[in-house]
Amino acid sequence: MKQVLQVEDMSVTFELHQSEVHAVREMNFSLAQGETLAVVGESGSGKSQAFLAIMGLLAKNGRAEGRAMMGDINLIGMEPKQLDKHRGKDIAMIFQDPMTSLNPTLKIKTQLSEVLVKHRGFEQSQAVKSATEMLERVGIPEPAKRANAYPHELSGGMRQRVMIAMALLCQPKILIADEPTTALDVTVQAQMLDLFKTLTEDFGTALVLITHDLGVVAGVADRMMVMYGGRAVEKGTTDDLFYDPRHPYTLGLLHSTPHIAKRAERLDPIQGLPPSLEHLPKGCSFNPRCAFAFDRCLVERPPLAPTGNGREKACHYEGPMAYGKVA
Amino acid sequence: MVGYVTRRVLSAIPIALIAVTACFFILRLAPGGPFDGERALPPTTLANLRAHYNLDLPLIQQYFIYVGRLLQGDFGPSMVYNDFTVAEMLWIGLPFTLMLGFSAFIIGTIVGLVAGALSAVNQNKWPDYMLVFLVMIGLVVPNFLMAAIMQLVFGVYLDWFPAGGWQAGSIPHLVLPITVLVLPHAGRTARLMRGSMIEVLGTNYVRTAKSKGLGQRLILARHAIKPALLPVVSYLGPGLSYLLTGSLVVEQVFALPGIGKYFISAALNRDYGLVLGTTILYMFIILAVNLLVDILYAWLDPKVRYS
Amino acid sequence: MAGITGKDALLTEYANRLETLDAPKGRSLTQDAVRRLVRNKAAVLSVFVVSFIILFAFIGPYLLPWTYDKIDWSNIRKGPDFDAGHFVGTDQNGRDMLARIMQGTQMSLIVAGVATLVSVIIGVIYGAVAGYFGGKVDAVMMRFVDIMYALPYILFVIILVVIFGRNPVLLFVGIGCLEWLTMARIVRGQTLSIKEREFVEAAKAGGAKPWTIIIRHIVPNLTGPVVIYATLTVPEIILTESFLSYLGLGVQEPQTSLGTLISFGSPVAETLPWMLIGPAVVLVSLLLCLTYIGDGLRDALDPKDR
Amino acid sequence: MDQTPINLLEIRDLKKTFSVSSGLFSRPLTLTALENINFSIRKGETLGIVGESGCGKSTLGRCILQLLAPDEGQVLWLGQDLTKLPAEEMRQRRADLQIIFQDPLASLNPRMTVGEIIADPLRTLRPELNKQERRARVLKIMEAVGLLPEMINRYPHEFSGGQAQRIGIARALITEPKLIVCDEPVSALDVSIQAQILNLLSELKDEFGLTLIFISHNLSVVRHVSDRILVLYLGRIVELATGDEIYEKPRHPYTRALLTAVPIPDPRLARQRNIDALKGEIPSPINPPSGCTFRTRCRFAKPYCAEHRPPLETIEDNRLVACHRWREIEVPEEAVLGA
Repeated sequence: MKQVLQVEDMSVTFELHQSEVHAVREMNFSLAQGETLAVVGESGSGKSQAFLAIMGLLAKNGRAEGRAMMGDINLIGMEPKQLDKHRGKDIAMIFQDPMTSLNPTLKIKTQLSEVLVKHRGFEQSQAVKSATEMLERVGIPEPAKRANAYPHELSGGMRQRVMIAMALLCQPKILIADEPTTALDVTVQAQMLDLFKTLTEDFGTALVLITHDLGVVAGVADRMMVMYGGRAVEKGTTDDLFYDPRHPYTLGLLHSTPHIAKRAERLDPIQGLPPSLEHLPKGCSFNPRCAFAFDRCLVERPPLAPTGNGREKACHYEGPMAYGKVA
Repeated sequence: MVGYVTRRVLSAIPIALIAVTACFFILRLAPGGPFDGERALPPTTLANLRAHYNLDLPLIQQYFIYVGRLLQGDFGPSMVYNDFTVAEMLWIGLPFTLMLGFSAFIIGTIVGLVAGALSAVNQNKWPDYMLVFLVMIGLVVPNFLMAAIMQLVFGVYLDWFPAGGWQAGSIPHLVLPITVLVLPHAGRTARLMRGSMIEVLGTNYVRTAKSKGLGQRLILARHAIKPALLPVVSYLGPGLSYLLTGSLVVEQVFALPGIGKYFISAALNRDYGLVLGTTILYMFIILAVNLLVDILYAWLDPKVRYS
Repeated sequence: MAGITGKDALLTEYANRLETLDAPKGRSLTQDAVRRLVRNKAAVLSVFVVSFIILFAFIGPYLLPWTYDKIDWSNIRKGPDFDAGHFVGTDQNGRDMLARIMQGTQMSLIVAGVATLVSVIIGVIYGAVAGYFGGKVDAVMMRFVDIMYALPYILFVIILVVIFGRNPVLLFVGIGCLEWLTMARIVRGQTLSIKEREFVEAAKAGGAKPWTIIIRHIVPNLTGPVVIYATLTVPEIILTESFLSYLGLGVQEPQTSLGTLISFGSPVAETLPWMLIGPAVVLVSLLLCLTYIGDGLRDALDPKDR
Repeated sequence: MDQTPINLLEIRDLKKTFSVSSGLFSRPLTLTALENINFSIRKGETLGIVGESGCGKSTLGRCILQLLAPDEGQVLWLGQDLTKLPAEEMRQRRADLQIIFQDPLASLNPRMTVGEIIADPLRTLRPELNKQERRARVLKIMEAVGLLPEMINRYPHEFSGGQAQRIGIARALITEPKLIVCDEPVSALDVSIQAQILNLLSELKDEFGLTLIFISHNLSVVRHVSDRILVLYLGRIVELATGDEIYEKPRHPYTRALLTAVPIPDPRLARQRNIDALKGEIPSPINPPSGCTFRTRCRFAKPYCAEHRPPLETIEDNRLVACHRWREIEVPEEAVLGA
């Protein structure tokens, strides 16, 4: 399978008043053409910052190092002018909040057509025509009328569809979706996930789905990467991670997620609070919350290492994990 | 849009009426009158004078007479400059004041917007620091002081421009007064523009625009300017008000033939007709500008248009 | 269910534990803001300069050999003369300029203080009432503010000054009465948004009465914007006062203010520059520093990336 | 404790409208947030209320607590109509009915310390307590919700969302309420924290003998905590049944669509199941569809549905449903829902 994105040794650092915060460290992964990779983690796990860095969208005080190779181009550290030749064309991004991610003062068609004018050199009228077609494709009724509307005239679900249409206009190789359904109602979320599935198949686009919701991941993703405290802690296929989690954090997340079909008396949540990136614990950053932590975990940080079958995990513990009883 | 403009124009009418009423009564309820000269006038003369200007009628009746005349464009007679009506007096001074004020307004707004935007784009780099300092100077140096300094430096020592006075059609005579008026207005506008531009550059939709690979220039021109203008636009009304006030001083310092001179002496002499006329005319101008500003705002912000 | 109502042993134990408990104090929002303000060098410097100017204006006159209204017949229109005790010269009437500057600064500061106080009181009450009661009350009250905004405000001040004569106290009050509009708008907007916050609803659910809600929950959360805006109002009022004085509508001789001093100084700036430079420097640095403090407070109390 | 289930709370024909002003010169529009709401809550149960945004679920919670005054109908608390209660008596009654909010930080006054926030209701409702007694109670409640006593003098902004929510829960518990309305109490929290708070709520419920109304858009969470579930759509009850009934045999097409749309954290099931995708989005409550409000998105809708509003029928024991065609619609297989 052809790899469309290879991230090697990437890190993201933010400069604060007197200190530096490492939001992402030692990130490595690759993305194959047409596959869907879910990046799962809680707030502060660095999942969003990692991909904002790849898109060159970090805040002013943030800086990224390492490599994110798209073919033979490294997106990290690229001049904005060079980057603009690829952003929106080969690699596109959709954000969590559809209400604020569209410009309130511009018509939908303006915001869509400008992408085609910039990257494809279309004439304005031709661009508007293609944009309208794309709106129809993402399931917007009366696309010609909506194209003439302003964002505030559309519902949240419609706006997220517009965002998807905008991202797919140039049929990018990679689509990054940062919590694309979190702000939407369940019924709309289901529609949206369905749309992602069909469109990425149609266009052969590789999808990165950043989310905290394991339910969303289960139906859509081929592979998963679980992040904690700025690092990837487990990687593998979706089925492997759901049915045979090897990292205590992955296991804990699964046990924390209520399942509509299984009414357990109690959930088995992970104890404690997610760490602040400024004060990560020594050793394995998960150790204060881990039910299986032993002395080695307190001093030595486990590296992300292959465990066979294309899986990787960052954990010293090798024994069985009977969750709930131990915790 | 047409509907919005109509509604806006209609809602300005009661405001204008209430404002006229307020001006009239505040002025009239104050003690003292136009004929409280140093020498007391004989009672009969005073009574005649008062009758002539309808001052002997009940206040309410005077008010209705005044409003009735006003609707016909008649501002009534001046009570101190007996030979002139208020409308004539205004006609002498006002065009110049307005010319001065609006020139400064337009130049100051443009300069302020550009400076503010440049400052925001270069946030926390040296052009930003320089501009912020210049803006501060514009903000904190009072116009009469600035006028004096300008007069001294550019009029007297360097002798680049006339230090005062007026010859019809002479641009050099206007340079210093307009500069003095422009500085604070440009300063305030730039400050607002800088703040709102920085805020807009941090929004999610600008991030979206960046993710589309649009490039800095297109992002600024198409995505950032319009929303950044909103708070600045709502300042323009009060801004013009400040400016016209400032021109009272500037006209005096530079000995220019505007309305300012008359207004101050009219106020001191209790010339009801002239004070009221000037105030009302200023108010109409400010209301009209506010109206334009609201329409501009609606054009910039599609949400307002439909509500 | 004894719950926590009963005077059970557990509760007694808690009460006992309370005696020994020495819970660390948290950082309040105000402390956070002060910390941020201290990091802002321009604001800190400005605080020092303003404090110095205040001392200069109120303590200074006691250290001088001349008072502001004393005429020194032997030194009229003289430049700085240390031997005679005229450190920055005298005016056309032979009065000591330094003493006059101190008195003028004093006057400007008092004007600013009183007028700001008046405008804060009117603005906060008006805005909080409009915001808290909302609906029709709010609509009518804010319409009134809109109308006031449309009036050429300085013309009103001039009219007021003329009406009430040149009584400085009334002048302060008059200026304050006209400066409250923006404050009212800010407070009203803030009240409207605080009123919708969930902690106000929580207080209602906890049985709090409307006044308790206003006093305990709304007013404390208004302080930030009020302090910021009040700080920015002070230079605004000093400017207005000096403007009026400049037009000859301000305080009366022999008393003086910075604006009056400048108005006397500027026509003779070519021949007697010390009459202009002194008051101009004090006025400009005062305004500059107050604006920097206002900006610093805004950044400290309402931290956003500005 | 009482063996026979008694109705702690009964809601009768509740209606709530809002007027939406649309500019200075146009007439305000009426938004019907709730209509024809009838249900009751037994002592000790947890009633879940689900629905999508704009269905009126939060408004319902606030109408029950009299934080919003309903337009019509009764809210009977142990037989006493709260809507008719004089202000002072209602204030005293508030000790029995408390609320937990969605946004934990927004629900805490940023200028007060944790101790002051939790003690705040006591100041009004238990004025006889002195400062020392108040603090003792605060500390006890803090321990019950899992907060350390040394946090008492800290300020809300020093806490994470999960801890802030514990503070909110402590404040609700301090008046020893009988009923707590939980308005989306875990929606703003991280997954692992969400589970902690859910467990805490169920522990507290047992410990203090609480009755809970649990409002959420997340069906999995509601199913997890609730004995019975009430489904709202555009301000009307469409179905009310026990959690198992709702889940195994949803009668209303909307309930069914909601169930199939819920994401399941199980890849194989998720891949198999057919999502009964609803068309479009919720219509505006300002101008709701005629007849059955759900008909515009319902795949079983017939012309009849547009003309007649379906009544809320009692089917089986104590199950309620509002649909003309519930008898004809087949019950989906378990696999569809992902058992």
